[in-house]
Amino acid sequence: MPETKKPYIEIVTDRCKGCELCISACPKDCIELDTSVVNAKGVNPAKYVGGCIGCGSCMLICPDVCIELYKEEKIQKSA
Amino acid sequence: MPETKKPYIEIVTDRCKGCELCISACPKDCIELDTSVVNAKGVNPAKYVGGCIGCGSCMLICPDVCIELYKEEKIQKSA
Amino acid sequence: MKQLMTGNDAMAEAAIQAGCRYYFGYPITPQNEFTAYMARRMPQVGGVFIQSESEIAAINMVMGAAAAGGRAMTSSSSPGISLKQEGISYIAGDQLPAVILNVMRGGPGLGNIAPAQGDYFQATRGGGHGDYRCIVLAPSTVQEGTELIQDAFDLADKYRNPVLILSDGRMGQMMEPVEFKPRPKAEMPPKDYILTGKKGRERRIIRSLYLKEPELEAWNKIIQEKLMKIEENEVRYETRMVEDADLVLIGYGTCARNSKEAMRTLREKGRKVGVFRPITLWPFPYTALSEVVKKARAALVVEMSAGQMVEDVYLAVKDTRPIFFYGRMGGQVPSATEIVQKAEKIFTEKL
Amino acid sequence: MKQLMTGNDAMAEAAIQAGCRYYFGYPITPQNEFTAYMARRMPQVGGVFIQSESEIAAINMVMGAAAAGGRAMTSSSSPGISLKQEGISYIAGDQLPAVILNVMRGGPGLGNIAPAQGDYFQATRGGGHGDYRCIVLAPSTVQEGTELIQDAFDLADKYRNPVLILSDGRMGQMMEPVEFKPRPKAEMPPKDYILTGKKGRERRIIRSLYLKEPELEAWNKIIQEKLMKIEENEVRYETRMVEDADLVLIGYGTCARNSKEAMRTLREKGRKVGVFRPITLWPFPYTALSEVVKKARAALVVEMSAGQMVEDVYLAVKDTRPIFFYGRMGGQVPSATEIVQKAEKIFTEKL
Amino acid sequence: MQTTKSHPKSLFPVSTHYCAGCGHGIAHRLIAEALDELGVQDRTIGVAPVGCAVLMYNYIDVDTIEAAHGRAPATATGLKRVRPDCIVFTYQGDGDLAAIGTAEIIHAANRGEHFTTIFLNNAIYGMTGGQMAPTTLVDQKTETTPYGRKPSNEGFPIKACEMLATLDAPYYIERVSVATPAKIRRAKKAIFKAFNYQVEERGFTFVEVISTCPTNWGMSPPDAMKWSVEHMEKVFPLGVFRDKGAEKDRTETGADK
Amino acid sequence: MQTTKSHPKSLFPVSTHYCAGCGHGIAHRLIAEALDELGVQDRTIGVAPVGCAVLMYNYIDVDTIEAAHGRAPATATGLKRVRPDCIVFTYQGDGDLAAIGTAEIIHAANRGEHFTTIFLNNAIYGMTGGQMAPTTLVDQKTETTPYGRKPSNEGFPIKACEMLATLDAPYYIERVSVATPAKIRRAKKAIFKAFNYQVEERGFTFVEVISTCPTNWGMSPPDAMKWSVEHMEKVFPLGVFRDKGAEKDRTETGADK
Amino acid sequence: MKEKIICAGFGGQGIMFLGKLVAFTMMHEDKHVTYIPSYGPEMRGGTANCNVIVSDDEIDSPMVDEADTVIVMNQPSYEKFKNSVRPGGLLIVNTSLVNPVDPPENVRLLEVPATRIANEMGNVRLANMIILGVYNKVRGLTDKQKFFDALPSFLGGKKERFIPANKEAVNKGVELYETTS
Amino acid sequence: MKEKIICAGFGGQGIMFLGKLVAFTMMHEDKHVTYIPSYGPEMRGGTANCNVIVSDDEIDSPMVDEADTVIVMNQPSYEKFKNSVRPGGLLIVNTSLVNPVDPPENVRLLEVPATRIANEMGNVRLANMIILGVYNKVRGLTDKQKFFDALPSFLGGKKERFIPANKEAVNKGVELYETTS
Ligand SMILES: Cc1ncc(C[n+]2csc(CCOP(=O)(O)OP(=O)(O)O)c2C)c(N)n1
Ligand SMILES: Cc1ncc(C[n+]2csc(CCOP(=O)(O)OP(=O)(O)O)c2C)c(N)n1
Ligand code: SF4
Ligand code: SF4
Ligand code: SF4
Ligand code: SF4
Ligand code: SF4
Ligand code: SF4
Ligand SMILES: [Mg+2]
Ligand SMILES: [Mg+2]
Repeated sequence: MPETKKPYIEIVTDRCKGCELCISACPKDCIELDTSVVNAKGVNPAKYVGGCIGCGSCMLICPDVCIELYKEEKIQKSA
Repeated sequence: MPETKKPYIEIVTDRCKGCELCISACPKDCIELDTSVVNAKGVNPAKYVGGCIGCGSCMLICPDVCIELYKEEKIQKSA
Repeated sequence: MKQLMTGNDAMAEAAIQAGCRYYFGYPITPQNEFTAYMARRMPQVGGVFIQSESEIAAINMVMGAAAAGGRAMTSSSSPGISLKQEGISYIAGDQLPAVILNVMRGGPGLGNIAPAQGDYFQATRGGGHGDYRCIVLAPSTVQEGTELIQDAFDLADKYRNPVLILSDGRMGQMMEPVEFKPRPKAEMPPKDYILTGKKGRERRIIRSLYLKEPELEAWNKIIQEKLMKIEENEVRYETRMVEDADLVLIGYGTCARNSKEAMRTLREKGRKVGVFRPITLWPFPYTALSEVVKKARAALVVEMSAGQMVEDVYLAVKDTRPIFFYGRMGGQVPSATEIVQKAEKIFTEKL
Repeated sequence: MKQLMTGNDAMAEAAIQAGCRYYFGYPITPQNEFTAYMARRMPQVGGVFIQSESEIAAINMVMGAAAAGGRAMTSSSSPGISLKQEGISYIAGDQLPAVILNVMRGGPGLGNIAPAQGDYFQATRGGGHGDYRCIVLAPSTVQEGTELIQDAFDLADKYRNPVLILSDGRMGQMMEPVEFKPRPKAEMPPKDYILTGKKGRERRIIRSLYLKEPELEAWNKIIQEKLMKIEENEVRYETRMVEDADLVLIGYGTCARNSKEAMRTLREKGRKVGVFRPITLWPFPYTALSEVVKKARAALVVEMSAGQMVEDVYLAVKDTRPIFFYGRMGGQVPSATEIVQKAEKIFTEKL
Repeated sequence: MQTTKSHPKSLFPVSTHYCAGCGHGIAHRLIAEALDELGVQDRTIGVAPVGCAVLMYNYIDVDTIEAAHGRAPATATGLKRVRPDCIVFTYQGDGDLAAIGTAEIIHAANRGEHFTTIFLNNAIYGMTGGQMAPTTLVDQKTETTPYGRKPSNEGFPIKACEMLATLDAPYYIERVSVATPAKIRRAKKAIFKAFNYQVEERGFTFVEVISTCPTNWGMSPPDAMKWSVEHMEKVFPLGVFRDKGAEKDRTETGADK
Repeated sequence: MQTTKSHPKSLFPVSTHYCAGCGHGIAHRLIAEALDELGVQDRTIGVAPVGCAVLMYNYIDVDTIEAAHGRAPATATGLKRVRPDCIVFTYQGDGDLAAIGTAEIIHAANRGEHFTTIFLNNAIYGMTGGQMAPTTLVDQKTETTPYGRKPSNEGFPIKACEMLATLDAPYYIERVSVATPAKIRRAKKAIFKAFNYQVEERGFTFVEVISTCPTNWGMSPPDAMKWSVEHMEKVFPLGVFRDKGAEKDRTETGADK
Repeated sequence: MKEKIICAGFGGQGIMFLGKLVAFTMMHEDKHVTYIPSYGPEMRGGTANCNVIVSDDEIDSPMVDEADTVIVMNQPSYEKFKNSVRPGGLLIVNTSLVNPVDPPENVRLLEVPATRIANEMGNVRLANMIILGVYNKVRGLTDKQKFFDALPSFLGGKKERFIPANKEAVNKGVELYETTS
Repeated sequence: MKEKIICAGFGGQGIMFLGKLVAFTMMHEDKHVTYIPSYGPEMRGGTANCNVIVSDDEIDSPMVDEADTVIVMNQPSYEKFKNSVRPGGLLIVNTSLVNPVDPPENVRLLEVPATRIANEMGNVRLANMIILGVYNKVRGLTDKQKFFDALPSFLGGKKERFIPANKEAVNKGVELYETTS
């Protein structure tokens, strides 16, 4: 069995409202607001900063379905 | 103590609708419909035929407040 | 075969014969026979009868059923119809078909259960909010009631608009012989708006909410254009002996019948009297009425109200001829005798 | 002292200053500031604020409070006002005082939350059932709103009749400087009908049910006579530069303001234009309007609707002068610029 | 020889419009007796429903307003808020209270409005001629359930006391019956208690009275009383559902069984 | 490397009008996922409420009708009766369902109408700018309870699940939350179950979703989530109130505590 | 022919049934008919009346202001409707419950102690059929058998058992008229 | 003087606050003022705009169709309102979120990267006050101190703590205008 790659997330930043729910839900503090950017919605969007363990919490709680989680296992349902 | 007189009831027959509830409630069969009379409401009204023990049931159940109960004791409330 | 039926029963049967399979209603006198009839018959024809928890629920069930493509209706009487006003405005705003029967009774408020015509304004001017109109039909015999309620379903589907039928306590509870004639099925536009699940087609939305003003205005214009089409095509009325009439009696529903009776008596006395009976109260027969009255010397409007349709008569006739009014309220019906007296007075004092 | 207030806030404060101590309402945009203001202020003045479970409950609470002698009111916007129609008919039928504020929005149905005037028919013709009328007041500035709502309470008490105030989303949410002037307390008839327990007097009943037709008719006649008195005494309107006008712009509320603006521009261009603004929509100023328009050559009615008040203008003006109509729907407000264009067109093409 | 007090002062000595044997008459009398005994007739305001009891004011001699169908609790709210010193009660049928007026009774109860509701449950719409009520029993035939009430189409009887007992505010909720003299005695106590709590300014009080409609049930009045005991009480168990004034809250249903 | 399926087919990939961190978005996604998993998107009809979710049809890709405020259950009744083969659901807020629409939800539930109601309880009127809802907590400040909700004037929060559970007909009633990933997982199961029961033609199903309104609560979204757990769940315990499909009926509240 | 009828009494006296039965029967005799019920101020135990018109011609107004025949079954109805009889018309009075004071002039007054006789027959509710027997006899509307034929359309199902008694009551009315006049 | 203003952007950008602050301040400068808010198609996170009129004379129509000044804070507002400026009027654009393509001719276009600067100041929500500083400077409505005096009427209680930042943002705007033009 080949070594599994680390999981990571991608954030659709133009739909992100900067609500910080993903941030407060992430057990590993992998997400923070990107204060260097103001998106078209006029807010600082969330940014992935690394360290993801693939728990899916951010994806589950994001009310705007901005987060996609990549991990090596088979596709799992969001819950 | 003087001998107590027997209780009895009086029926306001012009208000009586002949519903027979008093008849069915009386434990002593003291009341019946007076088929010889048709009152102004067009019905045979109830008639006291004797034997009252003063239980008050007829008075309690008459929806038209047609029945007055006479007994020797002090005035008692209807319930 | 003739049957002796109440207006309520007969119209309920006619609704079913018109294909109505979804009835939602709440009891109220003097329309109860209608609801009861539906309760008995719907299960027999595989239809749905629901006694709703309120008039409001009923009209919103009608809205749902119509959105799903069912031929649906509700019925009530004056106070209950007031409660349906929001729902009627929604149905009109959604452009959905619906048939609503109002068996009018004495008002305002709780009033009484006797026949009246005090809901004319509400029916023709929209008791609900916003710019819309219901098509309003007013039968005057039980037989006609059965025919108009069938037309009502067709009109509702044709225009995707609520149709109100104004009956009254008398029309609803009186019995007359009635015959149900088989009708050819009218050609109807396809129901390409109904909700059935989006399988195999574009997703559909039924709504009256257009948050952007230009969009709501555009939607309103579509509705208004439709209403203009209805005004052009659907006006109905009946005239009797108006050709040579000096005085035109104007009344709808129950009042038309008594006016006709009065007309007979007056004609017998040599008075040239005719009757104009609007059958559609909206669209109101303005043009026809104005032409009829112009040929006469005066008009007498008879209503079971303080005077509501009389405003439409004014709008039609303007200042061209004097208009008189005779109305009774509180469930009183202007009798033929009273109408004759009123007409005689006009003949002797005003003409 | 001048304060910058929204129409909703200012009218709420004015209602309290008019002695209103019982407010019952249900949130709806664009009148929410009114309800919120009442929620804050009522406890401060020892009054009662209840956010009712629905508009229907609110109007029936008003009915109860009025029956007990309280100065009571409710407010809502179009769909919510439709829901109150049964209750309003009851209040009218009971002959109870009540003040109802309608901050109109786009319709029909859910429509939108932008300003509109599509509820004119409903307000003036009674969206409810039976023969009754509400007194209908239409302010056009925030300041006037504060004054008319105070008058509304007095009129309601004076005639024991519901009074409707037609505001709109713009009137309600715009801010203008407003000053609350202390008013002398008006002399009011004694409230000899209210329910307080029968101690020391005859028992009282408040009802609109009269099962016997002659009794209900008699009760209706009393109401109708009262309404005739209101028609005689309470008509209000404003005119501006109508004396020499060729064209009279007719509008109420928000439309009157934009018409006045248009008038200025048109006058600057040398067009003789005046403005007629009905303040009471019922009783409608038929006579005054007809006189004003007769002196001019034509009238242009401006509404935020498909044309509702225009019917009253027809009833007033009849065939004596041509009547033009300019209306916007869906929450659109006819701008001064548009009115100027429309007027110019009339001047160049029709006069 | 003395007569037992049988005609309450708060009740006009007139013939009612109710059908022969209708329970409305009994309930009216119990209310009148409670008002008499509490001495509050002079400061009481009644709210009549739309239903057979719409003419209540012809019988109960207190200031009265007639509410719109189902809205009595809203009207009573307005009255009581203006006149906190008055004793305010609504009298409502099952159509009035449990169908069209569902929202109004629940929210008035939930606000804990300080009035009393007497809820006459006769499992039918009496006034309009016998249509199904929310409290109509399963399989019961009515004008609008001519084949009997079917749970699949019309659902089950709604239990008002049980539903109101899910709210925190109501102070007193009891269900009683007027089917037998013994039950009437108990009903009388409940109605008295409800009004008494109001006099004591405790909060919202509610008494459901299981009654009959011999006319629309198509039964003789005695048979109707029997039917109400045998069938209605099974679905609507009598008892106290809430009594914040009692030492111990007996919230179990069927407490008198 | 594969992406976990995060954007349901039944949900348009668009930005919603909801405020940042609003629970409506989560609830929408769970509904869309249930429809996807059951494969019923094509035969589903949604009934949008009047409330912040009035534009639901811009997000959930199914045939949709917009109901009048509070009347969604009546409209859904009409729809489902005409289209028994369709999956019909209403989505309603607490003002919509527990205030103006009290009668409609109770009676639709009581008839056991075969549709599903997703009840989003955020203890406030979101759309109209933050007025008290029937579910607003005691002492909670809103636009219309500026001094906090006082039981003496406004009564107590109404518990919809508990109230509906007094009715016999409902097939499934559960209360869930979307405040944490774990609770969301559970909420997802409940919503799936509700729709699945409908697919199986079992009867009326109801899921209350405890949510938030950061905007009108005046809190950051994470704080709002915390507040909902700490305060709302005390008053509105999560759990199954009715599950006729489960082997044993767990009617106790707070079953997941 | 044109016969306009008002029947009045209180609820429970079978006023409406009487009116409907006449209209129904005469419809099957190929007449134009109308029937209007009107419930009095109280819907329960209150008064009730109906208007029936039977005519060879089409009927415009179904309302009877001037009746050819008025049938009154109780005192309030007598007071209310005694003057609604046209000159020369017929006024049938249930003398068991009506004291016909100040009868209108120029009408034919027919006194029938219907309720008493019905009570003697064992059911006060049969008074209406006794009146029908008398009325049909006087006016000669149709063969009484036609009414008998119509009964099953009204008294179906559980009520079928009342048919014989109803017939008997009609016969009683006929008999009564024949023996008294 | 008569100054008609349209401010537009999305909810949360403080559009309404900006408009109200101008109206309120100028009312206290004894001007006639009107202020109309208008919420866009969505009430949440949607667009919002307001009309403000400040005038020496009584104001009939409070509605602004032809504005002396248009302030746009986001792209949709730019598209919607760029043509509402009167010829010779002023168009202020928040270039952080607006790309002012095809600007109308014959107007004065003022580009202010307000959101970016506000973000740099630590709170994107201060963009409105930056704009106010610029706007007031250009139009010379009144002394900026008058706006500062008005702030407590809007930012009371818990919000008081935002007053300094708001003032600072206004100053930033003034400064910006002075340095760039
Ligand atoms: C808005 C409205 N809807 C319906 C009615 C008709 N209506 C009168 S009483 C009644 C129901 C009566 O039933 P219930 O409340 O059970 O009282 P009961 O007569 O059985 O005592 C109805 C539906 C009405 N008057 N107003
Ligand atoms: C008849 C009617 N009354 C009131 C309103 C106004 N209104 C719109 S949404 C709403 C309440 C929204 O609250 P809720 O149902 O809790 O939904 P949320 O926005 O919180 O999700 C109200 C009162 C309306 N549109 N129609
Ligand atoms: S999947 Fe889990 S660990 Fe990875 S970023 Fe999201 S919340 Fe953090
Ligand atoms: S939860 Fe979603 S919307 Fe909120 S900050 Fe994270 S990615 Fe953005
Ligand atoms: S008091 Fe009792 S015993 Fe006497 S008559 Fe009445 S029921 Fe019979
Ligand atoms: S209970 Fe009353 S009304 Fe009934 S029969 Fe007896 S006395 Fe008459
Ligand atoms: S109809 Fe029923 S409830 Fe009404 S009075 Fe008669 S028996 Fe009583
Ligand atoms: S107002 Fe509240 S409920 Fe509505 S979208 Fe915003 S956060 Fe959500
Ligand atoms: Mg009942
Ligand atoms: Mg909510």
